Amino acid sequence: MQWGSLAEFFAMGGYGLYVWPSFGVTALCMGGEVFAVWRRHAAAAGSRDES
Amino acid sequence: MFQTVALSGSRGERQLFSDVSVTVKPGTLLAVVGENGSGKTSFLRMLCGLLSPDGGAILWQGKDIRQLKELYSAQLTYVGHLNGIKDELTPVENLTVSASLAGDESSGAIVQKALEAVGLVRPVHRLPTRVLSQGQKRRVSLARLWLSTRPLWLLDEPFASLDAAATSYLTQRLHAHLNNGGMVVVATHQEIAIPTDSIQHLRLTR
Amino acid sequence: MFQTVALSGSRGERQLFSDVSVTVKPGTLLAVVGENGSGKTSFLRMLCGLLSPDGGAILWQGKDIRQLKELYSAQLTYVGHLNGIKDELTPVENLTVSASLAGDESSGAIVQKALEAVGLVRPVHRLPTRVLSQGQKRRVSLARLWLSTRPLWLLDEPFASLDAAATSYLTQRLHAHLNNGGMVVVATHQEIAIPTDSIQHLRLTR
Amino acid sequence: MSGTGINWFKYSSPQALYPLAGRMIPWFAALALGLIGVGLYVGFFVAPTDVTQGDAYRIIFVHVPAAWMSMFLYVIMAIWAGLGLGLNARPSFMMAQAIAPTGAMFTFLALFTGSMWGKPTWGAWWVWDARLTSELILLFQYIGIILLRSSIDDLRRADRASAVLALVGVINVPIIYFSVRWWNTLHQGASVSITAAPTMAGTMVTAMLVMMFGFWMYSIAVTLARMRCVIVERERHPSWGKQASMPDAVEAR
Amino acid sequence: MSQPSMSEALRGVIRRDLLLAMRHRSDVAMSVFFVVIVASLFPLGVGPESAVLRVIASGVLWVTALLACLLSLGRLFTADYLDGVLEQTLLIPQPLAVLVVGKVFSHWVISGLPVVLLSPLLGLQFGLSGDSLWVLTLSLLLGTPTLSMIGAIGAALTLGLRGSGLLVALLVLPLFIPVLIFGAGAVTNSLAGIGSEANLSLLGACFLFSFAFAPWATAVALRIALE
Amino acid sequence: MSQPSMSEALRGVIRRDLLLAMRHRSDVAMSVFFVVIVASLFPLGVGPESAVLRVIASGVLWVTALLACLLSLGRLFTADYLDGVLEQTLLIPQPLAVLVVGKVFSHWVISGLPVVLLSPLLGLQFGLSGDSLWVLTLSLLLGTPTLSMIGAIGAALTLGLRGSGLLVALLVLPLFIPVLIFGAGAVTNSLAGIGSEANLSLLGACFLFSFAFAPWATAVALRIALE
Ligand code: HEM
Ligand SMILES: Nc1ncnc2c1ncn2[C@@H]1O[C@H](COP(=O)(O)OP(=O)(O)OP(=O)(O)O)[C@@H](O)[C@H]1O
Ligand SMILES: Nc1ncnc2c1ncn2[C@@H]1O[C@H](COP(=O)(O)OP(=O)(O)OP(=O)(O)O)[C@@H](O)[C@H]1O
Ligand SMILES: [Mg+2]
Ligand SMILES: [Mg+2]
Repeated sequence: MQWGSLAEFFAMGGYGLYVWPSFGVTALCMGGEVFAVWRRHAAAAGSRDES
Repeated sequence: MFQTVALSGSRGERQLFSDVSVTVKPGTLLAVVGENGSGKTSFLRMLCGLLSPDGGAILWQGKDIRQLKELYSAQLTYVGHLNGIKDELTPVENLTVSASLAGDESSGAIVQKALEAVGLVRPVHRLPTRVLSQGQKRRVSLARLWLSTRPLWLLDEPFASLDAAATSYLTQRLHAHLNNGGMVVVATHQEIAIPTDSIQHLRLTR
Repeated sequence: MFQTVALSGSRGERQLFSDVSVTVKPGTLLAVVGENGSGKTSFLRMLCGLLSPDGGAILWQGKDIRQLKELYSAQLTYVGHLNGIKDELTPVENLTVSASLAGDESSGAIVQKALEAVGLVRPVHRLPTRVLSQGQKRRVSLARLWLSTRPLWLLDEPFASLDAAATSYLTQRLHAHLNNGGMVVVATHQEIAIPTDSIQHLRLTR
Repeated sequence: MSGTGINWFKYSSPQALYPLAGRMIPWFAALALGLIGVGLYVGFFVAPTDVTQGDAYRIIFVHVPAAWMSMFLYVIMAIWAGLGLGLNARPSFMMAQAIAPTGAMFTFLALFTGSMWGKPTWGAWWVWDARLTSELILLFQYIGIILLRSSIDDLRRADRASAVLALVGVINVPIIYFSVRWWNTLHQGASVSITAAPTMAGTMVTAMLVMMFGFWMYSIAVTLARMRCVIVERERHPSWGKQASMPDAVEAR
Repeated sequence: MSQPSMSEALRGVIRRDLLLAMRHRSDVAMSVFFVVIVASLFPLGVGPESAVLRVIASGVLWVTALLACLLSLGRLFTADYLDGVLEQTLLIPQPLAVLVVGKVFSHWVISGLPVVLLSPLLGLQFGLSGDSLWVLTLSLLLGTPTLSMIGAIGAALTLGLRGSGLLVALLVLPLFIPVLIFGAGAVTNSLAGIGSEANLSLLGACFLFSFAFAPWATAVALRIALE
Repeated sequence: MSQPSMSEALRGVIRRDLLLAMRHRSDVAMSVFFVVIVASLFPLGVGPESAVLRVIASGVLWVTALLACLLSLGRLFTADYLDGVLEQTLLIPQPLAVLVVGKVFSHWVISGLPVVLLSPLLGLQFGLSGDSLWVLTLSLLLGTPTLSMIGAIGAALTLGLRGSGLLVALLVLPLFIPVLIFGAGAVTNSLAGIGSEANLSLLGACFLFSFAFAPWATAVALRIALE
């Protein structure tokens, strides 16, 4: 393990500003997609039940 | 009262009609008849003010419609050859928008009633108009007459592609309008079931 | 001989008709009637092969039209809701092109005779179709029937916006075609003046 | 074209698929979570800092899997589309429909993470490099397919029109790749090239591969889930046909 | 007698057009992607050197905005003309020029606004930075409504004519040129470090001028087209 | 039974389309003017330095050709669709793909050929000379038919859809890109003194490839659109 401290970990050797957005946006997109699909399913199935 | 005075009109190099003077009194219907291409549509568009006459004048309550402009537009409802509805909108949306643009009431209930009056059933109200059949589209267009409070109606072949049921709905509606003191001008190839004392015919020839 | 076997069709979520089996023998006419939106147009387009059925089959001389493909297209003439003519071309040009595409004779004299047969006078032959009236355009479209030598005719509301004269020309032409052993399918809201023994009705309901 | 003996595909299959997909999703989702978790751990805590690029290289752990999935998913989507056209099979069209948004998302992610990587290494957010350009065009193709589908509301036409487009597009992808590559290399010397990546340490490759499999499992899971949405929506908007209700569908929820 | 007020009629027209656009939300998305794609075509044709790209950036983006406006002009009146809605619009008892303003506004929201919002991103692709990016956006914000306004005249004049897509381009492009020159000039000046205020105020003047005259000219052209 | 031969049908389709174009001879003139105007916009947007202009010449002219093709795609099937002629075309007893070739050919004659014929002149405007001018013309001659062919697929897929002008652009532009790259590349290479044969043969290959597949795909798309 090459990280001395948490701060060092977040700094990513000075490239934190590039690394973390990459991972962040990836996580956001994937999480968002899962959420969107879940909502879509709930909406579709819900309206089917009432009809 | 609505009058044409020595009206004449032409399209391209053809003189379609000349010296037409008719008077439409409140409570009466003017049926414009004639062969294909005799100039019925052109005559009606002239009455709307969409086409300018070659000579003569059109008078509304004794005043020339070229002077009245928007004041005259506010008196009439025109249903043309073309339906004047948006294919992508549903019948309800189409009717709501056009009623509100005309300044008529356009609440959901009233629009719904108008659509039912022309014989369109509920599920059809919410489809895009594009998928409707020819006759159903025509009915949507005609439903505007159930919302209109204007005194003068100008209708171009309203019965085309309507079935028997729709034809009778429309005839009844025209009847009611005339009884209210309205005026109607219709271009048509069909007989209209209206008492003879409230109808007069204008025959255009080719 | 022309047959549908247990044909069923739908548009969008609506089942329009199901299990329709009719046989059209040479020399007979099938009139498809029904209210607005009952599926007449869809039925006719299916018979043309433009729309695929949900179930069942359409047979020409006993063979499925899906197998025959172009061979079947060569047997029919279709006049739809839309006129299928180019607004910018004159009636003569329109007819010449569509006849030659159909493989029919398309000499000037024949085309001219066809246009006269639908009651279009000479000066009109050379105007761009765009300026013609609704009924005149329809006549140009129908003039194709005077050139067609195909045995099967599929006509969608051919009488719409025709005047009395044109209606009778067309009726006579249908009559002649049937006497020659032709077959006709017509969707219409009007009565057709054809002897009852050569006509059968198919009523679609909503 | 329709109704010739393949009714099994047309009608029974979606009903069978719905619960089947429902049973498969948890497994793939779990696999995806596990793999991505392991990949992230190895990527951040085991793999060493790169000698030339420093820690910026760690973007590779999302960038390459995303880029790879974007192309892979396009091909899979086109295969389903082709199957749909050939067999007139609705489930195939539905699979194609379900894949497109995920593919577009990964394409976007490849572009985004790529330009995040580009700034520190090349000094620019964007250069007109061959691979970048072709990835951008791939995004356009995805978007075209999605928009074409959403502009058509007759489902039958929507399915088949977007399938034709997907197939035409799949022919275009390799052509684009090579044309763009050639265009670029002829113009200027390879001043920027991402193939010149340093030989990577074994743990780096491991992390990248694990992440790649994780993304793959994720794609399967989310695609199946979207497929279930599509099934339900089409049943509700049944331009797809007058079929019986789906009893097991409710229970599987 | 029933008669809608002017603002009611205006709102009605805008509402229908935006409703139509929202019917397929993809319509608006389309303008966006069109701009992105066309802007990306140029580097593919011209080559990837960033020095060249930066020089041509303002020209390319402005021409793109202009084409996006042009391509969507067909939608402005043609559909209404074909289905008879335009005929009905002419019969609405309000000055036609006011209704035209409503239609032009919806057109701008659908075709112009997305370009404005996207321009910073596209500028980045072409290597623009900081100040020039903002000048680019501002110039587009001031210029695109003028384009829609002028375009409406051309669209009305060519209504119902064959091949009117190209004809309208012919009529309208020469009128667009001043806007293009001021707009692209603003960016070029800011790249060169010269102030771009003069160009921007000229753009503003163009807007006011077209706002005063274009709706009226369009209304006249519409009446002629429908005779 | 009466049935036209394949070449008769093909000729019939071409004849009608060219007749329509000749009816208003201005239609063809329009493609020409469109290209001239758009090509002239760039010097206005970019600035007059001739060094820059020469570098961007091939890109700009190719993008222009591509846009001219795009703008006229609307004419390819839409008019026929609206007036019912397309329906009738589908019923002609000949393979639809063959008839599609006829329509695409007329489209190219009207929208592509004028650009090809004009290109030497426009090339001169941008400071191209001698050899490069010929390469430009030749590349356009080889490339524009491919554009029409690919464009037809897009036009058929979007037939009758709202806002299809922009939608078709979206679908078709990514497919145009290889042609753009090879075409513009040929000119750039010849400017740089590198041989342009490779690019030209690639353009030829693209043409053959699209000729083999596009009419068939278009026919499928048309049938789908008319269902
Ligand atoms: C917007 C910018 C970028 C895009 C769209 C992009 C796109 C892609 C694509 C499509 C691939 C997969 C190609 C294949 O496996 O053959 C890939 C792989 C890769 N990219 Fe990027 N990339 C971008 C920026 C970068 C940058 C800035 C770097 C590093 C300096 C980089 C490094 C890599 C590496 C190392 C691989 C995998 C190794 C290989 O397959 O050659 N990329 N990228
Ligand atoms: N430019 C022109 N040159 C010559 N004649 C023209 C021109 N424009 C229109 N016409 C003629 O004017 C007439 C227009 O008639 P109009 O459309 O008013 O007829 P209509 O009575 O409504 O017919 P229909 O019953 O068929 O609807 C047609 O006979 C047409 O041929
Ligand atoms: N996507 C859809 N969803 C629901 N219903 C649809 C859809 N598409 C078409 N329809 C319905 O299918 C029917 C089409 O009918 P068609 O055009 O064949 O009628 P028609 O008998 O020719 O009527 P007309 O006499 O008015 O011409 C209409 O009732 C229409 O509402
Ligand atoms: Mg008429
Ligand atoms: Mg019908």
